Parts: sequence; structure tokens; C-alpha cells
Amino acid sequence: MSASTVLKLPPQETADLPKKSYLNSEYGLKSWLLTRDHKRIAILYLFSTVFFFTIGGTAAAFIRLNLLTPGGELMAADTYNKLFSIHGIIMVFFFLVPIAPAVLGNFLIPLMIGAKDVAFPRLNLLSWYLFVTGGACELYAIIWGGMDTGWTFTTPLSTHYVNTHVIGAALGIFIAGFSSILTGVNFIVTIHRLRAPGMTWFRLPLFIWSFYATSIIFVLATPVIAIALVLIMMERTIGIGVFDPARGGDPLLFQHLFWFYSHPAVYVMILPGMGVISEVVACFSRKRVFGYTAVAFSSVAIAVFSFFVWAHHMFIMGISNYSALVFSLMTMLVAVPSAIKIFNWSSTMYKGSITFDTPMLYTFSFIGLFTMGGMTGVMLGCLGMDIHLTETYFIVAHFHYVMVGGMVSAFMAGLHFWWPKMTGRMYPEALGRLAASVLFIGFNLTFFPQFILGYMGMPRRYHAYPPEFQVLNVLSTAGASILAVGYLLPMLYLTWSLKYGKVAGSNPWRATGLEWQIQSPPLTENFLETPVVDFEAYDFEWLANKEKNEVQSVG
Amino acid sequence: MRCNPLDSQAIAVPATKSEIVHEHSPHLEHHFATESQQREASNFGMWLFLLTEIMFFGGMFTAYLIYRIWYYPAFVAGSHWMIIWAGTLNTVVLICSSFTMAMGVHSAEIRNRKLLLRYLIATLLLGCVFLGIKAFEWHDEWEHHHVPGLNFSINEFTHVDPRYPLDKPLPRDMAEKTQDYFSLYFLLTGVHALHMLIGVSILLFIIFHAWRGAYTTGNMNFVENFGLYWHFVDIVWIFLFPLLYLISRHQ
Amino acid sequence: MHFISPVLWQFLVKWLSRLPLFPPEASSIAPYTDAFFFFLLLISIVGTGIVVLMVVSFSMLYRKEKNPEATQIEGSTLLEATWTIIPLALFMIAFVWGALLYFRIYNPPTNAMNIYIVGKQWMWKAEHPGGQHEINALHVPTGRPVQLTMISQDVFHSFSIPAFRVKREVIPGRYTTVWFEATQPGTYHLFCTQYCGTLHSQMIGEIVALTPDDYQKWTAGSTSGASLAQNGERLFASLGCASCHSGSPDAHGPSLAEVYGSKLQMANGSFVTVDDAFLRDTILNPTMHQVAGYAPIMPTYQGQVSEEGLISLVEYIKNLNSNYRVQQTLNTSQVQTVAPSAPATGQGVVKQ
Amino acid sequence: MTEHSKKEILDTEPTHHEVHIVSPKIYAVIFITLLFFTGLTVAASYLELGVFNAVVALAIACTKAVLVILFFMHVKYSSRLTKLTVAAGFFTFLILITMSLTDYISRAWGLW
Repeated sequence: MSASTVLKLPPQETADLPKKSYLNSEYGLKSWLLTRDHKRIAILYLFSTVFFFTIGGTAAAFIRLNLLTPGGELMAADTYNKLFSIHGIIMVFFFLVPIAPAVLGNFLIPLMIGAKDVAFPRLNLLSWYLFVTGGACELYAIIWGGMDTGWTFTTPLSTHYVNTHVIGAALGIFIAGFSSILTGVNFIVTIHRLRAPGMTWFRLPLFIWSFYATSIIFVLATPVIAIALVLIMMERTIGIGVFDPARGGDPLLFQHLFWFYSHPAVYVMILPGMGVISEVVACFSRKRVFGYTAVAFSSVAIAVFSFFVWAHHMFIMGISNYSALVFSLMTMLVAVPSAIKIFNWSSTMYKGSITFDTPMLYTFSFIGLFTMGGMTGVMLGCLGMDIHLTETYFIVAHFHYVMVGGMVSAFMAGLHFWWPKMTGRMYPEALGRLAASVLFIGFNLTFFPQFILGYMGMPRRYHAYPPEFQVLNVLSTAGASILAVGYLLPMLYLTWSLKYGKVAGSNPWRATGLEWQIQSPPLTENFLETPVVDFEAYDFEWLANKEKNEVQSVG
Repeated sequence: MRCNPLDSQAIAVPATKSEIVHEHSPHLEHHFATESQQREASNFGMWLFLLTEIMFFGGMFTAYLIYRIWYYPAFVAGSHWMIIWAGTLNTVVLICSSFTMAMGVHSAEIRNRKLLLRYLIATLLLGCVFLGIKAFEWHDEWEHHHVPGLNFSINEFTHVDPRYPLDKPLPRDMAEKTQDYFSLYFLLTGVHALHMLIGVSILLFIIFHAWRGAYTTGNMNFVENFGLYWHFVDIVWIFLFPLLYLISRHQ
Repeated sequence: MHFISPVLWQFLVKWLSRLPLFPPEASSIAPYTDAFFFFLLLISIVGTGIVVLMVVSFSMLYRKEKNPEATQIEGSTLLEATWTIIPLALFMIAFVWGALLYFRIYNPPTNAMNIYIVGKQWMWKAEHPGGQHEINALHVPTGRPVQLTMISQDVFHSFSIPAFRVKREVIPGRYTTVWFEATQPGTYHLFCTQYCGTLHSQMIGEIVALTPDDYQKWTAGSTSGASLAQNGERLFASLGCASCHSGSPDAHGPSLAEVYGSKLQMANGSFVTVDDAFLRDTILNPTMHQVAGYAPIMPTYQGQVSEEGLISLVEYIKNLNSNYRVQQTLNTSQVQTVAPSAPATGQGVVKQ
Repeated sequence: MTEHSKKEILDTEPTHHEVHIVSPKIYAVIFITLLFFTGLTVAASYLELGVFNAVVALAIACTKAVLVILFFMHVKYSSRLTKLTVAAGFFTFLILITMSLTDYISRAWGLW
């Protein structure tokens, strides 16, 4: 199978990285910290999110270790609660939400639409600083005692019954939220206003469509969690009583406001992944994505519907049963666009010319895991089934299938796919394929047993559990250690490739996007002259002609 | 399948001769092709930011609506302690400031520096007046022990209000719920005043630059966008005023 | 294996014998939930299977070695419509089925026996109408629908019995209900599934389903003397409720005899059916439930009665068939000092 | 996706958007109207209108807001994209309120 690759590298003896690129246009810490170049900001984001990922991942490792034994002898209940709160808060707000938009989106959106930069470069840098400030608040809260509310901050627990650093944690998320808002505003304006001549909406890569949908959610949903967190902070500091049942407040109102953001945020975490998958599937099948418009509009449909379904997190929490009916119905509707996408990606491969490079392997893993995550999501969206399944390990497994199996696989696919564009060098292909397989196996071993645990009723967030659940928990922990290897491996070989990787050339995958038609790594200004687009997205015929012309002109 | 580039609808039209002149305009940032593109972009960005503001206030309005339905008598009683003349005056002040702001943007459009400065300073003063009156009201509420969490007392709701002798005193359980009204009152007006405060600070900055002639030489994006912000803050107040001050004054 | 390492063999045997993969079906609703689950599982497996089949077969058929040149295909409206409509139809079936199940689980039958549950950090308290108290345990008879009326003293908890496939959030300030009918005698897990603070994982207990005979024995053996209604009566007297709700025509408050389940006209013209939640809320927030024809003079008892006390009061009013007993307590309470002695106010966190 | 609706989306991208200068007269008229409505809303709150007190107050507030948005904020003279943006904002705001209210209003319907 190793022969099966689409890769076309320049002759390594003569090839070298371009003399001028965004990486070496300026030097020094200041040139990075004060940069307005969207590509450099993307790299800054990459480092900071990976940093937070390691924190969240370490917390996860301790959680799994503790669950090896039913008695939870490794640590105290309190420590365990803090660890899963840290894991949830860090992974959701400081890894999954920013990872794809802020890293891949920042780097690629201007390149893909033929712009020199995002619309507001200064705001872009500001958003990174806000993110870092929010992260610093969070770290402060963690180091000075942590918080044990879980990432959902359920009132009145978070307002009146815990004595940990809830305010620090909430403040961190509040500030990081503004970073998301600015990123969203920036992307929407960029996509609307800075497209190259000829780049019509229906010539945009599907990547752009899904990031556009993501940005809509950023802009419209994030402020609602901001206000919910402000109310929590006010409640804790001066006791205003809006969520306090003892004073006539309704604690469920907090959940309404919280999930009004946090459900759409789930789509923030998956939509960019869908964009990446569209690009990768097209490139490695050498085909235009099957049903371009359907995929494009399903992204927007997901973004719109995602605002109508939030209360499905509250079916058993004492909301009105009739209201639950409405929300369940909308949940069923939001599942349809995802199904459409899955089928379209699969059929893109039909009559393609498929190769199995690392990004494509990650894409297979995405399609499989996301389908399972999505289907279990439908189970949870069904009112009667939700009663038994919610708040158990079933839901834990479900959202890890979507978030980790889906989003992180997609992110890895994207990272490998555009790594040559970002750095100018290839990662080691054999190691890449190995890591992709290890991740897939490790992931399933970790989270599949949790579906069974969940159906048997093991509640989530339990520090100790009845002994009959032990075997499956041990399996899960074993899987987690394989998963850890699967994450460490790319970190190591990607770092290695920065210096020793093969020189990639401008278009190693022979892909069609505008970003591949310029040198890698790109210039600070991206394009020497504003490109004029006269071809559809994923037009491999156009690419073949172009390559032919280049050969002729050189010859 | 191929399209002629001339069919395209996208915006960044390649620089034609007339625009090459603008290319070196000092206001044009490097990544925009034309000034009108830059202006459109910043305007659109500002609107998107205002959307987030709508949703930010939206969360509080939702809370307000729910508790108002639940605890209507408490909300009526709480509303009767608002100083109606101060609220009305503040509404008028804010509308005036919106008008002067709109006129300020207009003066920037016609590139009249003096007029622009005059209107901006008027806006600034009106903004400060608004904050002053608001501070006076808050002080009044503090005196009456109406600040939840800090010095709240339900005394004045369980007894007959001298200013509304027809009002019946609230039973204890409902009087407790006036806290919810005042929590939301302070939250909404507080966040609104915070927006005003931010607006006033930016206005100072703008006045300084306008004095140096920054916005009357063709690049008025900043003033225009600030105008949008200021009007938005005005709109929020337009809703806050009837919702907080005017619940059943007739009773 | 046991030739290689007997210890390892023992270990594996012990483990595998301890590896249940499916929870017991011990309530009348469980088979329905499981049937629905298997339907959903079937859809999922078929759906995932189709996707996997497509991906795998296309990977084999059209890999580069076999098919060096891709054939460009724009899309197909017919296919798009197919994989929009078929999933949509399946999801709609799932939705209707799920909704039916949901209403079945959350609508108790009228003949259900009622048990009160109070959740607090970090224990479950059960109050049987006969006066039996239990902590972190619940004894129920098989073959008889049991309705749980639940409330929390502090934060959100969640009452979950996986073997019965029922779960309901227990929230502060409001009654929630769930019901089940145990079918198999046995001991089952009770979990709190909503994260509720430090000892969340210790907020567990046992559901003991007993045959009706055993249940009779258990109730007889563990009664604490006074039934819930009798406790309520005592509280009713000591709080001075009887002075207004005496049932006499000139009383300040409405008569409470047979008020439970009746339809009352409120002062604002609406009609309300009296249920547990209504009774509880009227004691705490009387002004919000003003019955037509009476002056709003009832004081609030917020902070004076514990949740258990409220449960006793509710149970008492529920079983109040005539005003005779009320009159009786009125006579005796005039002799006693009227002091609102709230038992166990120190338990919940009651804020003013 | 029909050609027609495609065109509609593309239409929100004006190639040449002329800046429209609103005359001060319009501003003044709007200003007076806003002041008038402020007086009206205060006066209306002193009348006994039952449920309609809230309706009238909100209707007046909405009218004022629309006037400010259309004229002071130039939306009347702006591109379709801006109009769409404003509409999207208020639409999401309404979703938040109405969908939350579906819960709060129907909670009392059943016996749970």
C-alpha cells in the first residue's frame, strides 16, 4: 500500500525552501508577538492550543488512572472532581472551540479565497491575546486550587455550594469568549468582503462554507454564555439571586442560557472538521466533492438549526414536557444535514482515484467515528431513550466520539494535509500512517466500552463505582494509554520534520485550492498578484491543464 | 463549467486605472484593494459586533421577561420606586445625544471639522449627563436600601408607599421577589452604563483625533462605526426605559 | 492459558465472570425502553454499515492502482433526496416512538402509590406515607406502580435506577415525579447521576424490590410510629394553619378538605388543579396562588418548614377528607403555645 | 438550489456601493419623532389599558428602535447584506426568547 500515494515532491537534491516566506520575513520574539500576519497568528494559536491540550490530556490521564479501581483509591473525591472539571473546561473552551477555527481557519481562509490577510488583522492579534489572557485566568484558577463544578457550571451548585475558584474559571471563559467573537466577526467579514475576483460563493472550497457557518455561531451564540457567566460571577460575589431558588430565581434559566451557547458550540467543534474532511476527501479521490451545493448548504443548515435544539440537554431536568417535544423534534432535524454530508463524502470516493496518505486515513477514521457519534446522538435526542442514557457514560462516549473521534481526527487530517503548506516540509509518511492507525485503535478501545458502561447505568463524573463495572473501565484505561501514544507520536515527528522533513514544494498533494498554487511556506503577503479565479472548486481538470502548461513553458 | 472572470460577482475588482490613484491613499490598509471595500468591511464588521451585543443583552432580557411574568406584582412595586422624571429625562438626553452623533457623522461626511468637533463634544456632554443622572438614581436606590446583595431591605414594599397611597403593600413572599426586579434592574442598567462609559472614553479619543483633523480628510470609518455603537446603546435604553420604569404607572 | 500461569487464569476467569454487558430488566417499562433501544441500535448499525461498506468497497475498487484516472461526477439530486428523506423518515419514527415512551415514563398512572424522596448533599431520604424513613435505600413492592414525588434541599440531583430504566432530575424548589412498576424482586443500584459536589459518587443507594408479602412485612417492621399524615397534622396544628383553614364558613382561608385534585378558581380568573406541587408552593409563596374570594393575608412559611415538613403537610392535606380533624386540632392548638417549631431547619441551606 | 436563489445570495455583494449622505433635515424629523414617542410612552403608561399597557409600551419602543436603526444607523440606505445582518440578529434574539418561553409557559400545562 505504501506505493499508493498522490504525493509529488520536487527532486530533493536540488530543492530548497523558498528564500522568502512568512516564517523568515522577520525574526525575533517581537516579530511574532506583534505580528498581524494571519499565518503567524495561526502558528501562535497552534502552540497555545496544543499547550492547553496537554493540560487537558494530563487531567484525562489521571481520571482514567483513578478509574482503574472501583474504589477510586488513587486520589480523593475532591481531587477527582477538580480534574474532570479542568479536563472539561480546558478541552472545550481552550482546545476544541479555538483549535480548528483559530489555527486552520486563520491560516487558510485568506489563502483559500485569494486575500492578502483577514479583514481586521489587528483584531485578529487582539483575539489571540484575549485567548491567552483567558487561558491565564484559567491557569490561575487551576493552580490556586482548581474548580469542581464540571464544565457545565450547574447552578445552584456553582453559585452557592462550592468554595473553589469558580469566578476565576468563569472569567477565563468569559474573556476567551471575546476571542471567539472577534475571530468569528473577522472570518465572516473576510469571507464576504475579501474574496478574489471571480471567487463566487459557489466556487468557494467547502472548507470556507463550513468555517462561515462556524463563525455565525461564534457571533450569535457566544455572547449568551458570556452573560450567563457574568450572572454566575455576580451571584457569587454580591448574591443577586437570579438563579437562586431560595429567592425565587430559577436555576434552570441558567441552563437555558448556558446551553443556548453550548449546544451550538458543539457544532463549532464539528463544523470546521467537516470542512477539512471535504477538502481531504476531494484531494485524495482526485474528484470534485459529490453534491457540492448539498454539502455547502448542509453546513449552513446545521448552523441555523443548532440554535433551536439546546434544551435537549435538559430533557430530564424538569423542563416542560411539551417544550421537550419541540426540542426533540428539532434535534431530529439537525441530524439530517450531518447524514447528508456523510453520504456525500462517501460517494465522492465513487469512481475516484483513491490514495491512502495519512490525511485520508484520518478522514476514514473521522467518517467512521463521526457516524457512530452521530447515531448515538440521535439515540440521546429521542425523548424516551434520553431518560435512561443521559448523565451516564453513554453520553460521555457519545460526545467523545463526536469531539475526539470526529473533530480531533479531522484536525489531525487537516494538520497533516496542510503541514507542508505551513512549514514547507513533509512529515514522515510511514510514521503518520502508523499514528493514524494507533489513534483509531486506541480511541475505540477507550470509548467503545463506555457505551456499554453507560447502558448499564454507570453515571458520569463518578470518582468511585460499583465493582461490576471494573472490567470495562480497565479496558477503557488501557485504550487511553494507546490513545496517548497516538497523540505523542505526531507531536514528536511533526517537530522533527520542521528541520529534517523533505522539502514539499508548492503543491505536494497536487490539490486544486488557491492555497496550493503559491509557494510553501507562503509569503507574508500570500499572493504576488491578486489571483483571478476562473475555475470551480475541486477542478482537477483545470489543475491538469495548468500542470501541462507549466511543463511546456519550462520545456 | 468555466466562467468568464468578468461574470464574477465578487468584490475585489482588480485595480482599474482610477483606483490606482487611491492605492497609495494613507488610509488604505495593505490587504484591501479599494477604499470602498475597506469601508464596507469595517462597517459590516461593526454590525456583526452589534449582533453579539444584541445577544448579550438578549440573555438578560430573557431573564427579565420570565421573572416579570412570574412575579408581576413585585415588578410593578419595584418599578414604582423608579424616579420617573429622571428616567424620562435620561431618555430625552440619550435621544439628543444620538441625534448629535448622527449629525456628527454627517459633518464628517461633508468634511466639516469644526461642525464635527462641535457635535462630538455635544454628544460627549450628553453622555456624561446621562451617566450623572443615572448615578443620582443609583444613589437614591442605595439610600432606600434597594440594592440586592449589598443593602437590600423589603421594608418599603411591605408598607404603604407614601407616593402611591393607592398601592397595596405587598405580602412578604411577594415583597421578597422585588429583589429579582432590582437585581435585573441593576444588571441591565449597569451593563448599559458600562457601555456608555466605554462609549464616552472612545468618544474622548475620537474628539482628540477629530481635533487633529483625522476624520475629515476622507477616512471616517471610525467615526461612522462609533456612531453605530452609540445608536445601539441608545436603542438598548429605548427598551430599558419602558420595561423598567413604566410598568403600570397608573395603579 | 492455565498451563502458563494459573494466577493469570484465575484472574481472567474472575474478571470475565464479572463482566455483565447488559443491565437487568426489572421494571414494567424496561422492556419497552430496551425494545426502542434495539430499534435505534439497528438503525445505527445499518447506517454505519452502509457508510463503512461504501468507504471500504470504494477504497478497494477505485484505489489509484486500479483506477488511475478519476471520473468527475457532479452529484445526483435523486441520491441527495434519497439520503435526505430516508434518514429523516427514520428519525421521525424514532422521535414519535421516543416521545411516546417519554410520556409513558413521566406520566404516573392514577392508582400509583406515592413515596416522597428528598435529595440533599449527599444522601437520599425516602419518606413513605406510612411513616417509614429510609436513607440511601428504597423498599418498593413488585407488581404495583410506585410514584416518586421528589425534591432537593440544595442542588440538582438526579434519581436514577438503571435496572428500571428510569431517571429524573431532583431539583430544588419544585417537585418532580417519576414512576415505575418493579417486576423482579431483587436489589438494584440507585445512583445520583447529576454532578452534585464533592461526594457525588457516594450519593448512591439500593432499591430493594420486594414481593407484596415481603413488602407488607417490611412496612410493618420498620414504621416509626406516626404516619406522614399524622406528622403533617401535628405540624399543621403547631404552625397555626387551622386557625384560618378551619373549614368553617367565616374562616379567613379556604377549606382544605378534599381540596386535593379539585379545580380551584384563582383570583386572576384562571383555574388550577390542586396537586402536590401546588400545595407546596402555596405554603411558601401564597401570594402567587391567590384563591378567588379570599384576601391575600396568608403569610409565607419560607424558611420555617423543612422539605420533610412540607412533605408531611402536603400528605396531610392530601388525605384530608373532612374538616372534623381540623376543628379538633384547632381546639387543642389553642391550648398549646403556638410556636412555629420547624423540625430540622438546620438541614437544608435556607437563605433569606 | 435554483438559479434564482443563487442570485439572491450573490446580490448581497454590491460591487459598487455608493455612500448615501442623509440630509440633516431627515435627522431632525426623526429626532422630533423620537421625542414625541418618548412623551407618548410615558403618558400611555399612566392610562389603564390592562394587558395593552405592556403591548403599547413595547410597540412604541420597537417603533423608536426601528426609526433609529433605519435612519440614524443608515440601514435604510445600506446594502442588503447589512439589512440581512440586522434581521439575523433580531431573529436569533427572538429564538432565544420564544424557545425559552415555550418551556416556561407550558410547564404549568401538565401535572408534573
